[in-house]
Amino acid sequence: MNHLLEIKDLSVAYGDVQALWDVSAHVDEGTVVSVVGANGAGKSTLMRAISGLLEPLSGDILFRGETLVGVPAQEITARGISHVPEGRGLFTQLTVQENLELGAYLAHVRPHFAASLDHVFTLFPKLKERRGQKAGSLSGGEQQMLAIGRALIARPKLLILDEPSLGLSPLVVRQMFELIARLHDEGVTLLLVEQNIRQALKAADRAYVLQTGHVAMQGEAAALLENPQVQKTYMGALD
Amino acid sequence: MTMVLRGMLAGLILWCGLALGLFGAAQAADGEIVIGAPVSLTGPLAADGQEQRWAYELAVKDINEAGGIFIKEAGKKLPVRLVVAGAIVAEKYKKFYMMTTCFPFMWSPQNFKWSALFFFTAPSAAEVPFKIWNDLPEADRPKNPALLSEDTPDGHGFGEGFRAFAKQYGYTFAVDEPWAVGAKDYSANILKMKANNVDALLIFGSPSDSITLVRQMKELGLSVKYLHGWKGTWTGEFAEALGSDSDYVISDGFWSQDFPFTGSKELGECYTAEFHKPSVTIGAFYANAQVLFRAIERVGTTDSAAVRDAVVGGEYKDTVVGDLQFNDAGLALIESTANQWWEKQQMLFYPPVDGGWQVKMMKPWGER
Amino acid sequence: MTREKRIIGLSAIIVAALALLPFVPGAADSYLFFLLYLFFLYTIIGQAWNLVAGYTGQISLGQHAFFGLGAYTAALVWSRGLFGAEHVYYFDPLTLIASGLVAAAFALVIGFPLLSKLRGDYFALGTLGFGEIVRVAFVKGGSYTGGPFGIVLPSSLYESLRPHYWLGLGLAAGLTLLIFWIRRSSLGLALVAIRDDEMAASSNGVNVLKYKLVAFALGAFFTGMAGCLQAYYLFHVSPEGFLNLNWTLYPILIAVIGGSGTVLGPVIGALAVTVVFSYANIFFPELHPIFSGLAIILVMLFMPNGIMRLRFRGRA
Amino acid sequence: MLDILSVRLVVEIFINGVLFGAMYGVAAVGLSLIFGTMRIIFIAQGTIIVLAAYVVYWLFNTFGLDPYLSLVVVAPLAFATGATTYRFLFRKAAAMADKNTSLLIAVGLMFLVQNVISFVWTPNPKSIITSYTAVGFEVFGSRISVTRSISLVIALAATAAVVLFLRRTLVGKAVRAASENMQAAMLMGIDPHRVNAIAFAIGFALAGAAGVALATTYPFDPYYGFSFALKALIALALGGIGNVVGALLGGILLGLIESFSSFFISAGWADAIAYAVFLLVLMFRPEGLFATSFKKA
Amino acid sequence: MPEPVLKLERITKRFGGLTVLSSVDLQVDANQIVGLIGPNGAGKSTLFNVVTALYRPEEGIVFLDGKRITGAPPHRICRLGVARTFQLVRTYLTMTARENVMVAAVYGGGAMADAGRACDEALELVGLAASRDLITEHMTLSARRLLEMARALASRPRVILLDEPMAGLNASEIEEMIQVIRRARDERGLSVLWVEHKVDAIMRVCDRVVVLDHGVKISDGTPAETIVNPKVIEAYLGEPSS
Repeated sequence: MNHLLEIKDLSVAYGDVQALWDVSAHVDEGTVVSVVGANGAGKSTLMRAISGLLEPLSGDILFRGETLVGVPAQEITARGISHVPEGRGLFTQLTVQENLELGAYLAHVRPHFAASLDHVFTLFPKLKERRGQKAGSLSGGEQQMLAIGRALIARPKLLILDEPSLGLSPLVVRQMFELIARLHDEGVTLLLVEQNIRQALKAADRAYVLQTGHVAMQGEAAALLENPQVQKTYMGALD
Repeated sequence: MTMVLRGMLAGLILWCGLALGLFGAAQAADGEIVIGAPVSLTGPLAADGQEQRWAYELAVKDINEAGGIFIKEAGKKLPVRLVVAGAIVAEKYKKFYMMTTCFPFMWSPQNFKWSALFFFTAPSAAEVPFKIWNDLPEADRPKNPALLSEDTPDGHGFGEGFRAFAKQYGYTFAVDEPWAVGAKDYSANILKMKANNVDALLIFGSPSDSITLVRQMKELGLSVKYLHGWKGTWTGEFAEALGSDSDYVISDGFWSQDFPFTGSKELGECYTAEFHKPSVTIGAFYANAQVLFRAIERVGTTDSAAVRDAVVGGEYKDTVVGDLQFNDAGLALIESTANQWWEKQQMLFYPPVDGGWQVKMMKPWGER
Repeated sequence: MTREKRIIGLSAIIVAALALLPFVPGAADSYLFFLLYLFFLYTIIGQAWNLVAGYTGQISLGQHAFFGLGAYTAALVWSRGLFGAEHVYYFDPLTLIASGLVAAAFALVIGFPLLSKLRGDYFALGTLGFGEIVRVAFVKGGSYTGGPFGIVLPSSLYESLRPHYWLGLGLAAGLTLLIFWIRRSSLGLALVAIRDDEMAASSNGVNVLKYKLVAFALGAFFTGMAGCLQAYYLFHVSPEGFLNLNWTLYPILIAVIGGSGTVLGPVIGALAVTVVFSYANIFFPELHPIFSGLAIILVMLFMPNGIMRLRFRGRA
Repeated sequence: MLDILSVRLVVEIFINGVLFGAMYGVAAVGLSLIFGTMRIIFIAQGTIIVLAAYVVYWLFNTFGLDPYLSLVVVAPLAFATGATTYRFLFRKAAAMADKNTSLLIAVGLMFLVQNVISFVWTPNPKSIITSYTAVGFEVFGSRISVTRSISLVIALAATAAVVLFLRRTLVGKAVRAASENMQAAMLMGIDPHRVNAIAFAIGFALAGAAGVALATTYPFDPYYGFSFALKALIALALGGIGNVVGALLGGILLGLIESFSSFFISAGWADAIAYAVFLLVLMFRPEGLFATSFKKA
Repeated sequence: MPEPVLKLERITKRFGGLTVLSSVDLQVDANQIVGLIGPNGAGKSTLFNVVTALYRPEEGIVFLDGKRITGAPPHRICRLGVARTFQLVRTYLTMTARENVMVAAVYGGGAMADAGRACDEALELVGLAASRDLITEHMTLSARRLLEMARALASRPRVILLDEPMAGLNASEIEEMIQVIRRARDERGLSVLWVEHKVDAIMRVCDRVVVLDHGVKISDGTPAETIVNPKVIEAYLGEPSS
């Protein structure tokens, strides 16, 4: 069976620190896959390796059957992976509208910009109101919406969200997960990194639990949610 | 010594027998006389350097065409070879260094033992404009002269001279400012002169600054009756850059092809034929070589001490700069010249030559 | 260790041979002798710059100010007879040290605000501004500094290049030895720690500002002494000759080509620069600066670590 | 001094300061762009301007091309040269964390270019004479130079063009985005080398425009570039490193500082005063005088 | 009651409009190992940087042995007796292991005459005595983490702040690090404040555990108490399913 994204025995170092050891995982088209784990488990490192911001030490990443290893980040984006990094990566000095336009930077995306923009504005009516404002002036939740909206403009085949709930108030976190559910319904393939383990598992089809750079557990998200072992792995001796 | 006399300094070093260590290329081969010329061929002074080189090469060509210089040891005339190098330290190697275009006020205090110099003194050159003014009809004499002198050793040396003579001749500078080198914007100076109703201007500065100043004077509508420049206004580029705006501007010079000396006219024509512009300097460089060659000829050896003794206290008549009488310190004085630009030609009018050019008062920009 | 001992032994032999060279008949009159003097001078200023940039990671673009300050100190002390009329100023240890001290004092005064407020590019630009201010101040200094003409010293004292050569050799070898020693001393620990990781260094108790200042002042001290040495050679201290930006560009070129942050890098770099400049000057008098420019670019493109090995690792 | 001072005189000093400062401004805008994306100080910018002036001179003397008209040739040529320069000299160094490599390559390039100019065109100062050279016009009794006024127009137009490019075009927005966060820009599909090359190309094109302004207004020689670059750097620091409009304003401010200090103090001190202001700004307002919010460089 | 070695009072730190730490109180008693945990962005590293004076707090005071140390520059803090390690290892890469440790031994505040001995003892304690002459650049991550530990010890501190010393280590290396931390406390009588993501390690070793969430201290007690604290569980696992 061909997976949309397939990670094989991936090892990655972040600066001096090796963060992933022989990680294997896959994402199928139309599914939401969550990667959960404690701080420092290597979740963000994995995402950065997929989107080309980090060069793996060994192993392979296949996207639609083609390797991504050694491909520059901008080329990986062109192949259909949009990555909303931890910290959102907004251009704070640019306006909301300009941030969204840059989401359509790639030549093959540009023709669909108007339609995609409408779609994003229906998802996030707030952004439409604030389109002339500098991105840096938005609230945290709005910034996260903009970051996701900007990534959606490119109509990615795979959308990576790295800790979208980080630093948001509980109400906004709930909205964020409603959005993820909606994207799922629309058929967007999602790779979701979350610390908020319960919500992350609820939102996902499949999940991987990372622990100190290794895949500790994997499987159907619903099953993992019920598994007491997950909590234990996740919080160590916290039980 | 290399850096001491930068600026316009030019000289020739009798290099024969100088051990050059690694660098065989410059070593004197038997059967020829090697002369070194520390000429700036790169950097901001390269413009002067190239004129020097041209004049030296011509002088060497001329002497070699005449068969060379007779050397007793060899028992025959030997050809001369010129070696151009960036910098050398003649005094330190006790090699005779024949110099020109260096002001005695810089040279004399050093008490060099191994060099001789012919040039005019800064004060004598600084007196020239006042002598000219005094010969003008009463109405044309400046009422409010101004002085702009560059912030360099030369500029200050000259500036002091101008101030002293102004006092002596009874003039007061309405504006007397140091002139920033390479600043490109002299509107502050010009506005100040305008505000002070300046009618005559003495400037000492580089070619490019002088061009900029005259241009900006025209732009900002500052007209003077008399504009006399040193160092910057005598180059061919000055007239080339300003076109007809260079008319009436007066320049200094070390030499003129209008001089009534043997070879002067031919030398000037030879230069103009090649570069399509006049020169008021090459004669000094050519004469520099003439003196050195004749001194070697006189003693019949390339021994530095002997050649030096032949120059110091010696008399050399009828060079392209005229007769030179060296004193016991090795200094010979020549006269500074003044030339007026007219249709891209430099017309010698000081020192006056019979039937020569008469200086014209500058017309206001609007009436030209 | 044995390799290091061999290098030390070899260096000692070379220095001894160089020290004896002036006794070889005719040697002191050769062009090579002059080149060796230049090589020593370049080594001093290269090492001095390297002390700041190579060991604490701060790029100084104001070295020409220190070179000029040193030279002017010597010229002023001498021409005004500040140590008494009977004092011999030519090759006088007191004057030499005064030259270094004045430069170092300026380094401390200007270094304190610059080093505490600025780093990286900003520090480089700040020192460049300082250098230009010093230059203009000397040009405009009137009778105190001799203005743009500067100060002329009695060149009739000159007899041979030997004392310059020996002093240059002594300073160059001494400074190199000092840096070698510093590298092993507790001061060296602090400097290298700052270069390698400023934040860790301060967390380990190193007073980062203090040691950056020490290195900056020490570099200025030696650059000032080099200025004094060159003043003894030229007998004419002027803004054009001594406060020229070349005196900042040369040490950078020397240290970078040789390999900054290494003990012998600036020595190798000084040798390379002396040879390349001199050859180019003799054989391609009109073109040599083109080659110098090209040399910098090529070295940076293909040998960014210098001949020895370069390391500017400092983390913010 | 004060007895000759009048309102008209002050206005004239002011106008001349603005006209001259605009030249620094254009050079500073180029530096600002290159610094924005690559975080290097391109010290050779002044020399590139001088090179452009020589090309204008050559076109004028060889083909009789009007200097202002030659902008059509020089600007695109400079644009292409900028991109090529990035490709061959800076691409490799751009990836290095150590910015000293790029700084030193720029120093080498400056040496190289100024001496190549000196070799090709001789070190003599060159200048261009046309019918409008050294012509002034009068406004409310103050005389103003024609070519300098055109230079100001070129400076304003060039800066406006750059600002429009950065604000209105997608590529321009990409350049701004990359200046702020290169990694996030890569995630948008933006090629960092392309952005750097564009910054260089525009920086060079601006140098071309400045070269035209220089060539029509002043005599120039190969060695003028370095001091010009230093002034542009001061302008940049005054305006705030990485801020395009600030760079132009910084240049104009520098022109005013020089103009007024050379009138009221002395032309010789103008440089020192400019550097002193520069040092003070670096230490106490490193974000520049015109920045609204502090953007870390 | 004896004075706590390290005491933080009402520490508040803001960046721009964002409050990263709000009025945090914390204390480390003599010979105690205190764990500091919390989700990403909880403010743990900021707290460390406030204690070591890399940041200046908007409000609040830090006391060492009852003496106020807020306001002193970082190198003074170290000399007063607070040593630290870094999350992203910061060893001096061009130096040997021993030189690395010597920096702290010489400048860290102990007597100069003892520097050599302190350095060697620290290397001995972390088990790096054999690789003392290795250039740090060529050492493994785990060795470099231990080296940072040795460096902290060599400055002869009262309290050591450890910033995720386990990050990037494998299981056996983690065990080794735990032993080193225990030895440091037992043999040197040190106090330790320890930020960690490996919660299980914290729970095994620490005397007390402090939990931060969004800049607020939400729990402070023994490991056993912490585990059952519902606020902690919520902070870690997110909102309970509704």
